[in-house]
Amino acid sequence: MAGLLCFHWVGFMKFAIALLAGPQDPAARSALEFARAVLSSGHQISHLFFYREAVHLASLLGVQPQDEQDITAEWRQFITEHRLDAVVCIAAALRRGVLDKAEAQRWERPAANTAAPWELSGLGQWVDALQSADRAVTFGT
Amino acid sequence: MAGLLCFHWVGFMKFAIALLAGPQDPAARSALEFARAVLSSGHQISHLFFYREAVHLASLLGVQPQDEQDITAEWRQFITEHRLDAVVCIAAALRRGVLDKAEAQRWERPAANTAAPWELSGLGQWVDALQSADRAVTFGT
Amino acid sequence: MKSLLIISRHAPTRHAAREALDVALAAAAFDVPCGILFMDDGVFQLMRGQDAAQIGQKSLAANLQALPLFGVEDVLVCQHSLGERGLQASQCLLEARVVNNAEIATLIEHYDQILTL
Amino acid sequence: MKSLLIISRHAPTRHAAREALDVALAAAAFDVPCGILFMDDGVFQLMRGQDAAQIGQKSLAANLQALPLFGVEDVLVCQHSLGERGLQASQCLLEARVVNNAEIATLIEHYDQILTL
Amino acid sequence: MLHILRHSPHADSRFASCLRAINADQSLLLIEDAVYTLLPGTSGRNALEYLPASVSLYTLESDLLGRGVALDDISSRIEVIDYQMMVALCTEHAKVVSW
Amino acid sequence: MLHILRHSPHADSRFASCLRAINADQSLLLIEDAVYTLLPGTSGRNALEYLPASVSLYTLESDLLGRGVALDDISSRIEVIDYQMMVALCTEHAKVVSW
Repeated sequence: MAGLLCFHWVGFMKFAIALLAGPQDPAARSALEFARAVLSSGHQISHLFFYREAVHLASLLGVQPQDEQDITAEWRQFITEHRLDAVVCIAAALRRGVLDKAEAQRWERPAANTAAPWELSGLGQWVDALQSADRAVTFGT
Repeated sequence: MAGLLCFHWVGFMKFAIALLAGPQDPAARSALEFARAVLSSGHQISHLFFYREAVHLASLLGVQPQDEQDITAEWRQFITEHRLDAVVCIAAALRRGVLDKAEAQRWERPAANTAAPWELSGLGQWVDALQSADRAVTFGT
Repeated sequence: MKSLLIISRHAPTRHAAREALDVALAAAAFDVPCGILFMDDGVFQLMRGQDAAQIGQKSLAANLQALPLFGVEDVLVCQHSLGERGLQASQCLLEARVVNNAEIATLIEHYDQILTL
Repeated sequence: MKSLLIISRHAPTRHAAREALDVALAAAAFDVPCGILFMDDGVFQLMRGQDAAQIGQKSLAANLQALPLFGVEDVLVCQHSLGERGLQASQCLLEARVVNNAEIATLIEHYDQILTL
Repeated sequence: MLHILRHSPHADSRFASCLRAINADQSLLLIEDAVYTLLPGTSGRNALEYLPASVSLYTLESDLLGRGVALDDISSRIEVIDYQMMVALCTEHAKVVSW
Repeated sequence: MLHILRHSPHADSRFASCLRAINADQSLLLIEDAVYTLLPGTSGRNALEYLPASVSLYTLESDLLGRGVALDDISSRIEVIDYQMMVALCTEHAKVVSW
């Protein structure tokens, strides 16, 4: 009987969530709503990974019209509030001009446009996330 | 007879060229190759307009791998060398975090990531370009 | 003035749909004779009952309703695209004239400039 | 280790194609048992005779050829996608195993994780 | 296994590719523009109806409402869920594949 | 009028939309991923062959070579051009429509 119950009891899980599409794509919101629901369901988000056009979410420079929601600000707030690891693929970010201070200095660019809570790091982080998480879900394919 | 010749003689034309896709899209190169061919054919480029994801071409922060071509640098050089008007739609640019110094100050953002030869301006510039050019060609639809 | 036809072919949730309407409204504001043709997934922009706030977006309805007010003369919708999507013109939130393939080809001949957005 | 299947479905000219290969190579470098399935326009990546310099791009050939060297075990190509595009496996620049729909469904069951890129 | 589709059935070949790869006893969740597949009288909807009865079909309510796809028009085969239920679906399936 | 197609015939509905809108005596130029339409034995190529003979067809050589589409395989109906000739085509047609 206990065995049967165990079978149905999935328990709390670690989720890795990846986003591939940029702030202008509806997927940026789907991923955020899903991430919120993961936490409100009592599960854990072990990794957030931003690849391809999603690296633009880490830019601090976007200015949205006043009557529209600012998805990059919402993501930033969510990550900060829940102290999540938000890794932006460094190779994808460099190509697309999303740089933190260290990268801007290294590549002699005139400015940086991202900072904490976003962290630039390698694809290995995503590979690692896929290994250690109980579930991996990708948005913005 | 003169009339017939006139009909076939198209003469030099003013081209307006618009690009809608970003630096990662093959259209960014097609548009540049076309623009070069317009000039080398003796025609004139009266307007260049960058809309939608193409506003990212105006970013100065992109870092390409050493063995790959840097299309944003090529565009910048082409525009500078031929002293062309390169207008980036300001509404599209603000949304996507492409700001010059004036906009960064106005919106209290920590940095600017674009500058001359790129110029941020309104959609009216494109409307005007469409009216005054002999031919309008769009890339990156 | 050269007339301008905008072919809007993206679903309302894509940012491209909003930016196509912006171009139409900008052109009309400069008194350019302007039409807009909804085609392919662009016809979804005209569906009634969209509650954009549910997906964190601003509704396109105001921009769409501004089209005739700003003087966008022709508001057109592709019959083939509607049919493929199981939609009827009577379900559209704008009074759009339904056009078939031959009429679209004629429209494209008629306008001085065409932008597919 | 959880095995990983990457479904690469973009044409070689799209940046997404390069980024899908990067993920496969990164996973293999970390000794993840890894396969790659070329599907839809992704099968165009395998066409012989591409001269990427003509369009200002860096060739994908080196990255593709690195797949087996890095230990990407299964290199697979979708039969249906090839057929739709008039291509044959013998025209491919990698030795890729051709798989039909049923085999693809089985592959997706077999691997622990699937990424469509 | 849970398959997630997010693209319009008209804009891309993903819909067909996913249907070719789906097995009986798997689940399919339609989100974002994929909810347009549910419109009555379309080839996409017919393709869904032809899936074996053992394939469970789900869709996100907010994505339906956001796009004006009427709940009344949805086939009774489709279970309409929210994000919390989407999370639960992901826990109940060993794998999630996004197309 | 000159129509320009740039998308793969498999990735999008633009190809079909453009063909529905094209008139006899107009021209069609295939660039970028639209050159895949020229591969022999495909439905896209067949659709091109069915266009009235009065429709002139063009494609860009660099886009063919970049994608490995062999010049030998191209139908004799298609004129292979470079960017300078593309500019000339644009001057010869009163309107250019990019799909």
